[in-house]
Amino acid sequence: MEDTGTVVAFWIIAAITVGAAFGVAAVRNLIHSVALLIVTFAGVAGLYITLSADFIAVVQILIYIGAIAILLIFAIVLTPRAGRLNQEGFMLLPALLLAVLVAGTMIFVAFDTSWAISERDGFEETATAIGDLLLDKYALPFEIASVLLLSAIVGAILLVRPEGAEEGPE
Amino acid sequence: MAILLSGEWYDLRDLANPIRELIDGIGAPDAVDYVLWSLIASLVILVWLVVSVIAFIWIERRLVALMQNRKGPNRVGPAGLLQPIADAIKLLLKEAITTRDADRILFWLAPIIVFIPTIVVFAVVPFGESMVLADLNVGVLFLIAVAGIMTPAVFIAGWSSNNKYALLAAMRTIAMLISYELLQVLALLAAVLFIGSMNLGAFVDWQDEYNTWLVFILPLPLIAYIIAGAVEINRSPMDISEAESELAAGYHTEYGGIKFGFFYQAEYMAGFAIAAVVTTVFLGGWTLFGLEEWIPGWLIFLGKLYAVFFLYIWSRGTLPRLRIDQLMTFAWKFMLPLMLLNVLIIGAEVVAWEETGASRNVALPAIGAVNAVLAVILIVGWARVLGHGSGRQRGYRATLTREIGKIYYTGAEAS
Amino acid sequence: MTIKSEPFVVNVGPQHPSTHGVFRLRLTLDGEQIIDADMIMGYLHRSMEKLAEERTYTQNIPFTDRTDYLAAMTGNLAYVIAVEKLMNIEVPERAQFLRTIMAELQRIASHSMAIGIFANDCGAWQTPVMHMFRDREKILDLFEMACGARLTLNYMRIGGVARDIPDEWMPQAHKLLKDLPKRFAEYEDLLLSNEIIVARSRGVGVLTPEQAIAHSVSGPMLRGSGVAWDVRKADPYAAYDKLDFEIAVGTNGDCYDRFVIRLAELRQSLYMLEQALDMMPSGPVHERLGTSTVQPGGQAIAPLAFRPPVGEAYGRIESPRGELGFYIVSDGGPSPFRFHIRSPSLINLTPLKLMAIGSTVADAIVILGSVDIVVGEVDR
Amino acid sequence: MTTYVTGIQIAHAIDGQFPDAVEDGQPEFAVVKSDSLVEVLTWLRDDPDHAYQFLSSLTGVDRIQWFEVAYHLESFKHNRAVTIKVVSDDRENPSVPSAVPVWPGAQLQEREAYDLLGIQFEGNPDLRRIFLWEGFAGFPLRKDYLNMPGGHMPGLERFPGEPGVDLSGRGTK
Repeated sequence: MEDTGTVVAFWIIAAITVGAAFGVAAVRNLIHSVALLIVTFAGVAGLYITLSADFIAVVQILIYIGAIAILLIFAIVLTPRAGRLNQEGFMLLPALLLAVLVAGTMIFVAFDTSWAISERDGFEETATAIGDLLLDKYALPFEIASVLLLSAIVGAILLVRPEGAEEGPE
Repeated sequence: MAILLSGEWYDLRDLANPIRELIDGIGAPDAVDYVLWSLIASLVILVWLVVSVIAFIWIERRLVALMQNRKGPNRVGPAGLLQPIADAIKLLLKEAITTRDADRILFWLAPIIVFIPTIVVFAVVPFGESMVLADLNVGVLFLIAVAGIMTPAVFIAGWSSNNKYALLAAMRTIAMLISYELLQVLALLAAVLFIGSMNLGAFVDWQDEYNTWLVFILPLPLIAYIIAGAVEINRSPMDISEAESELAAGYHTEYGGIKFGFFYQAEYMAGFAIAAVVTTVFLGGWTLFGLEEWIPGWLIFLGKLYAVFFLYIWSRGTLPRLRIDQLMTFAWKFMLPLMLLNVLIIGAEVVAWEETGASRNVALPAIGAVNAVLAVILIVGWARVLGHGSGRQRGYRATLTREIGKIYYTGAEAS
Repeated sequence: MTIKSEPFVVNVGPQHPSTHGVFRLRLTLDGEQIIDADMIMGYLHRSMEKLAEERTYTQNIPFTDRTDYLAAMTGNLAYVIAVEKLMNIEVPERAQFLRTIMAELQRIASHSMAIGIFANDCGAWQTPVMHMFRDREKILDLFEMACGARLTLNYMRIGGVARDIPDEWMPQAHKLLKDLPKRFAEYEDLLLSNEIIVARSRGVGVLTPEQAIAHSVSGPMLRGSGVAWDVRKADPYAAYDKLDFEIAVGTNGDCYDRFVIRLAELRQSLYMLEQALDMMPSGPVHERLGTSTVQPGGQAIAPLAFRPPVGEAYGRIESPRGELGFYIVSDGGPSPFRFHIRSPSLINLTPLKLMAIGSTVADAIVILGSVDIVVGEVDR
Repeated sequence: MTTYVTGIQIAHAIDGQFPDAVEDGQPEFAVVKSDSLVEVLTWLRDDPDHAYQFLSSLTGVDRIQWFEVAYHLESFKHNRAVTIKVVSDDRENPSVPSAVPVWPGAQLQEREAYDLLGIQFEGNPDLRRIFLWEGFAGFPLRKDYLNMPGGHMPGLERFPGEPGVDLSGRGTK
């Protein structure tokens, strides 16, 4: 964070990210919400880049913009009678309260912790390092996560399977 | 910082030196330098892209016309060469209509967003030796991620138009792009597995060093990538998101003037991006078995790129369109298992090569041959398993008869 | 649990690349699946049946060009056959052959278009259409030589044809007939076993023979459902009784069958043309009617007006699209009392809803393409 | 060659099956009473000796004194054709039974006859205008279209929806 360029980039990206995130909650139109969410995701990816975590940044774009945002779009468009507007609900106040609480906790933790600064240089190839760790040290959590995802996929397929659907040649 | 790469007059890279000196001369901080330098390089790429698109609009129209027994544009300028420019001027001068019920902001934004990923891709593509804007370590992943931005952009275009054709096309496009992105990832994953790097420059270096092209070693991923690319750029037989005969103009039905021009350009640029990736990853990039010593690398690269793009023009002039469910079936039931298997096989081959320590002259031809045979077996075999070749895909002629009043209906294949 | 999305209404047309004119298909969709289809037509309604009641029988012939404007010859022919039936006119032999030849040429031209447009509806971007246009252009050249027009021909007359063909016509026709088999072989190579066309059209829009007959469809659609019925064979008019040909029928009743039948009929038409050109007799091309003008050479030309007896007649022929019938009621006056066109394009649309429901939007377009409507004939 | 069965022959045949159903038998056609039309048509379709499965054409005719609907039937089995007619004497609101239950193919043709001639087809499930739009005044193929009783001349009016047209009192003038 010594480089002025990086600092400027960080603040610009952070402002865009936070602003877009606020917009997600504020705008009434659900599709606009998703569009702003995409901006937020992209901003987070930008933050990763300022941290030299290029692999994570790219994966952030790939998964969050390429998949999660699309999933949300599908959910909005395919829901019958949901309308296109973000209805004002009774949850507004509790949600606001919760958000303030979480934000407060995070800020407190961020300022309270004495962050240890690593002496070693950044990784040249973050992808290789992550790959090594995932298949070596964290192999078990990795596998558990994949099994969980697989079961989620199977469950989803089972849920939406039309009744009496049969396997047959196309 | 100015390095003279080669003294040859044709080497474009030398043009960079005076510019760099100029920027250094300003004496601005490094960050400003960096931004300026990137902007100039991006501008060069953008200019090349726009010129290419304009040229290829003419080339495609003439080529398709040739395939269709007509002349194509031949009135504006010599042999109609100025036609795309006339078209561009027409598009610029047209009123940019925003329909009344459209979502104004998103409607304006969508053509711009569609533009971004198609240009950004070229940042990581090496046009020649050390002619790459951003030598990213995760270049391959970057390609896929950036292409993924297309999906929401297309949806935003379709949805904000408030047009039913556009929305239907947008939904189709999203479903298609997601399915075929998977194939893209798996195809590139196979290549990455084999090379052991995600840097696009490393691909070219590897192919240069081993004096081969990846297409000879990994034919199946190349096929998958080209097919998935056709989906991304809406070329037949995968052009269901435009589907001229069904959905008018698909997601950009409501767009006119220069906003339509943006989509039109973006489509070509995306085509060039796909062709650039195919060229870099599978066709040896800017190398040509030693010929790059005499011919500038960027010329070789562009030649290959245009040749790959020609494939898409050709298919557009030739093939009808598949239905969306057929394309989805093709992606999920046919290509996906094949590609997963392919990744497994290639992983095994890499391990086997490392374990046996065979020399490259033995290992590469062997792996190439095995993969080619496997590709054929897998494609034909899996097609058989899925019930192709049972006769339902084959055409037949009408039954001829001289008797009237008889009924020849069998209904054997009505489903 | 199944996920149902909101029903979604899409208007295909009236301005749409695939409705072959100004025809509107109102589809109610569940996702991409069609749950209801409604046809809305009339955008090209010119009230021809009313107009014809104000004009003489001869003056009505140009209207028949403009109903099915892709097959004007057969439109002409059906009308004059109906009027000749009403008046009991015998047509000279040479005129009979000329009519047959023109009708078959027209069938090749029209079917070429239909096949090309069908492939276009399957998504082939204009290429088949442009290829098909080559033959059609040549045929239109022949028409131009014979009657001076290319599209709205106005060639048939009550009692014969407007004029004899010029001397250069025959060599050019022979030349065309020599070229066509190569072309047809090319089309069959390109289209018949094109896997995408097969995948798009086989099993799509199935119509069983019972449904086809009940819904009064005719022409390639009826034959596609496996019913061997062709007016040229069943009730030969003009010179068809002297020609040998076969009826092409399908076995599955789907869009692909309708498409291969059109391809097969190209060959049958060619076979008929070869015979007809060889057998063509010489002689007058127009019967001398009571009010005919007689030219100096003794050749009679069509009268502008005449009064048929009181009565009615229903004359029909096999047009490229199906059974084209004209129902003429005469009150003894110089113009028809009632002039009704049994238009195959309209009636072939009757089972469209039946075929479309349950399929997807893309299929609906293919089905509509396989019906091969001409909106001028649907709306009249 | 198709045998064109004369109206007299078919009138006799129908008379044998349904006495009192035939009104008239002409050389060209037979006229059937409108009450028994559907039965006669169904019988003609299903009887193996006749087997007129195919409704070739359905046409309405304005005969000035009366309206008639002509059915051109065809038998693929015997290669025969015949014309059946039904007459409606009501000048203002002519009405005949619908043939749709017998032949679904009559649907669009009946809609056309209704649209242009104003013949009501009782039992047609979807009798709407087909070429003209809902709200079009009059039935243009009627002989008196330009001179309807009461001095009403719908053919000379402007089209509904055109500028300067008051749609409110349409049809009640």
